[in-house]
Amino acid sequence: MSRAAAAADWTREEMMTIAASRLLWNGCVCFVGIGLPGAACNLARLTHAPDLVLVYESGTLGTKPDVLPLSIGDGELATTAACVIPLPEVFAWYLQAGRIDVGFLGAAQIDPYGNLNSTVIGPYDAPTTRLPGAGGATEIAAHARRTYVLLKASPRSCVARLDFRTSGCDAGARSAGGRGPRAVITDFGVLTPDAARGELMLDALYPGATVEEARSCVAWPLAVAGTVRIIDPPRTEELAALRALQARTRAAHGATSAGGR
Amino acid sequence: MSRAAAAADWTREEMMTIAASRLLWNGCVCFVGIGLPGAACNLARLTHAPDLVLVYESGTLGTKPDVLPLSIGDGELATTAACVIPLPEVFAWYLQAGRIDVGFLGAAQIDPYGNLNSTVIGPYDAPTTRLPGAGGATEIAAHARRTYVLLKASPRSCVARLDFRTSGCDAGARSAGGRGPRAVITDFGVLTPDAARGELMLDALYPGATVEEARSCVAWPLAVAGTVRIIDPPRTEELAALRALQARTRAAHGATSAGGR
Amino acid sequence: MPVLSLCTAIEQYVPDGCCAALEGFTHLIPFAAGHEIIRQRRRDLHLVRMTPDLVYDQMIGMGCASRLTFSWGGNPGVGSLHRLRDAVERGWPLPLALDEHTHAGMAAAYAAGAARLPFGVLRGYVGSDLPNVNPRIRSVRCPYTGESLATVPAINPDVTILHAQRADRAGNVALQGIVGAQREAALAAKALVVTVEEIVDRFPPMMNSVLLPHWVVSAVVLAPRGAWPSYAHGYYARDNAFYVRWDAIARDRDSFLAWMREHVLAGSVA
Amino acid sequence: MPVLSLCTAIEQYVPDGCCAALEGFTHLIPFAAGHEIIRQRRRDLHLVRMTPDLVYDQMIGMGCASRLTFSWGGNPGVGSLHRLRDAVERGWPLPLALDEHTHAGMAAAYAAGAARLPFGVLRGYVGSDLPNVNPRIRSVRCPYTGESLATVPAINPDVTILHAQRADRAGNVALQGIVGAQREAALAAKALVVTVEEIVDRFPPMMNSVLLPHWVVSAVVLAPRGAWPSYAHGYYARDNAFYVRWDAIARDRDSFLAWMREHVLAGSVA
Repeated sequence: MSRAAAAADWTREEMMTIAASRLLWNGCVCFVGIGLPGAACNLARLTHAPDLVLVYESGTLGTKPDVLPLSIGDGELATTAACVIPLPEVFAWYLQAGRIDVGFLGAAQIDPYGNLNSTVIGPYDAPTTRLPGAGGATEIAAHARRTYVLLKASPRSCVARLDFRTSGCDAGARSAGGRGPRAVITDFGVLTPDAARGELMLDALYPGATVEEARSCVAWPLAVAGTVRIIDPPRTEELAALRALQARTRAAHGATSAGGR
Repeated sequence: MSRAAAAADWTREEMMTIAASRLLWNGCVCFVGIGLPGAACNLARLTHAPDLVLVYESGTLGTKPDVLPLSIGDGELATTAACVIPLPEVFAWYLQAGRIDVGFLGAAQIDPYGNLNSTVIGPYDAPTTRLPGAGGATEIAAHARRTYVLLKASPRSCVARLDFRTSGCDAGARSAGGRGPRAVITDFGVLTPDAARGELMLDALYPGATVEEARSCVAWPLAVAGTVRIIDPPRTEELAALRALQARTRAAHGATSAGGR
Repeated sequence: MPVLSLCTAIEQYVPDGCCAALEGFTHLIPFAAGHEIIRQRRRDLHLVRMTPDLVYDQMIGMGCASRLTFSWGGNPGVGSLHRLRDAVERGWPLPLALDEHTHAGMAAAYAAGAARLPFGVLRGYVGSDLPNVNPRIRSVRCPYTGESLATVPAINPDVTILHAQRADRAGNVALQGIVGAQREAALAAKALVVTVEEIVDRFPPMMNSVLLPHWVVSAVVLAPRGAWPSYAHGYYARDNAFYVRWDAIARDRDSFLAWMREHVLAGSVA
Repeated sequence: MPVLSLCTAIEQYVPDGCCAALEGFTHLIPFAAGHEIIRQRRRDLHLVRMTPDLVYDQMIGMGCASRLTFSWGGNPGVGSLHRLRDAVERGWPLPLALDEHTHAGMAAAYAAGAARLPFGVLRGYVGSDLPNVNPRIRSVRCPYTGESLATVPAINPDVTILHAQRADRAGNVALQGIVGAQREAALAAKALVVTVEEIVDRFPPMMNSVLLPHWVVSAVVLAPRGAWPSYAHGYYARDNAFYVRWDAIARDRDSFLAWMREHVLAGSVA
């Protein structure tokens, strides 16, 4: 086993990506979005889970991209896919049919039960901020066998009450009988639902993060697990694989696009 | 224009096939079955309608077979198709969506309104003869813009009342608002529905056939049009093209299979 | 995804009484698998297939089935399936219950099954007596236009068996040519067994080709010529002459049984 | 099937007030056609598209649209569509009514449209507020299980516009790579216009490739690089840098208008 990287050697965003990648197992079938979830899934594939199966909603099944796509339908995904199928089949025959093990979600807002908003800030008919909307999120939340949320936490994103519920992850909403996200991976650590009510509580912190920091990032009174785990810091090979992936990505997309989210 | 073949030169089955082929126009999109309809459509394609589009329910769009297939899914159809699509798409996106100009039907029984039986002779639960069943026929009758029936007439096949209605072609049953088959091409001539009630009446005879013969082949009191047309006999090039097609087919399938229906 | 022998795959995935769909529309019909089911003397199967073809004529004639879901039961281009007829008309060797549909209805039922929806919708069965004899054909009212549309219950076989040209070591399965409702039947099933002409180390990326990914495949079986007398595009042609010959073989119970004993029960297919 | 100039095709098939779907999921987005719609100053369009992308940001910002049916309205991998946001948040240049769905809902609506069914069924919108703001999302009861499933009304655009790699002289259109919901959107439409990179004399038989047959195609338009800044697999790559640059261009009304004047209204696309 390789040693852990020194604390100064990694950023919180890298830790987030690595923490998410560790949740994936070899052979699992992941419904992947762009941004951090894509980085986490591809990192897992390049490290401990070489046979992880990546499914993008663009219809690319079993892709093995060498660089991270900027969009969910980049040519890289099609070229390296086992096959490319029509989008309606992805949603009906794979996601809805329960053939996806893990779905990742992001959002502008999350509530204490893991419900998500990526639609609007403010009233729907007169929003202060119009967000992109649901895309695949509503059905990922309902039909993936398990879901994880990746999100940078702040009192604006972790709210007691959503402006709009794009994805309902609470009890009763999931066809699989689940209870919403298995975990919310933030930039300070990981929240998981408590067994009784499904309310998110602080389960684990990254090295260097504190309970106080976590509480300051969440606009509801955050419950804390009896024992808060400290997550293993990035291992050198995780960090090396992630940084090499990101360097290849920057080189492929050009300097300007590296500024994109 | 070529001359007509002499009467002794052709069989009634050839005349039937040729009469059916003449109903097709260049560019029309035909949903084709095996047997006589396949021969008629391919003959049209090889003579006056080179751009006729053949669609088989096996998903082969725009096929140009050199020989007639024995089955609806012969390799010849796939190899010469513009493309091959899944069968559910043929039925939902092409037939049901109204993208088929002409559908051909056959049957064991037809009634005076063009309803067809290809399911059972006798009661459904205790049939004296179990027939193959509907296949594509029910939805061809409902959704093709026009349908033609090809059938060898006899008092057993042209009946006052069907044992079972596989395809309902009478008024009200068709989504396109039609009234059942535009014509029934038999081995004595052609029946067409009367304008008032949609009842099939004798419209045209092949050279050499008579009204008495027609009446003897139909188990209901057959109405006869005021003027019964005499259909032009096969032209030499029609007959030559049909026979060449059938010779190629016999050679391709082997002597035994030529005995097939 | 394991590679199994045909014997083991059938033992494991086709128990007595299960619902099995052996699909393939004229092309890629899994005859070898059907013959193994016969050799293992399966009973009380609910067989599902749009076009029963010779393989179901054989299974029905050998007493494997108690129920058939289908939409067209003939010998394509030749005539009747005599063993199917004998079962329906005279209950030999056993009575056979029928769930009868149209092709469009079966296609919608498989597609619903693949999507794990409980029913499929179509403008179908219009003007037909089929809904009178199949109470599972029902209707639903459109919540927008108010019109009534036909419904069929989803088909979700316990096992779907396909024949395909190739699998790779990972268990991805590639089909080429006429695909019928094979993908829908495959994805609708609780388990999917695929017999193949060849197993290759790995496929190149196949883009828009027809592929069933390894994680929906339960088992792969190497069975060269496993679709004979139907065909495998790129490997061998349909044996049209055999389809014609079958008419005479199957017309008579004794000649049928003799053929099955010689060519199937003895373990080698002519 | 005629080959038309882009100008003629848009004049003929995209009248003011019509319902138009320019589809293509990240790949093969018909930008050239969208720009021509802008140049012809169409008004009051009902635009339909799963992912509005930059092409709808441009059309909305230029005042072509009064209604948008969509399921995800962002700049992929970059952030917001600022012109879409300006229309929704501040009604500039015109208010924009929204029919908002999820991807799964839009896919089902296109598929229903292609099949000429009045509605699509899905297990969708579960636990979401979307049905509260879109009254066209309804439900139907399964006639077998009694459970309630979500429905969407079929989408049948007056015209669907696609970009594809190739057409042949007969008007068959071949697509390669990511196909999104293009086939469904194409077959759902009353008219189908396809811009292409190339027109070739004839295709070889294409078996299981993605093909739209000539008899469903209303018009073909030769428009090389007509998908830029999106991409055409086998011809040119996605201009990711432009997608990033668009964020700055579109953030401000004046810089947006200046760019459109220079690059679209002047008739040449940078």
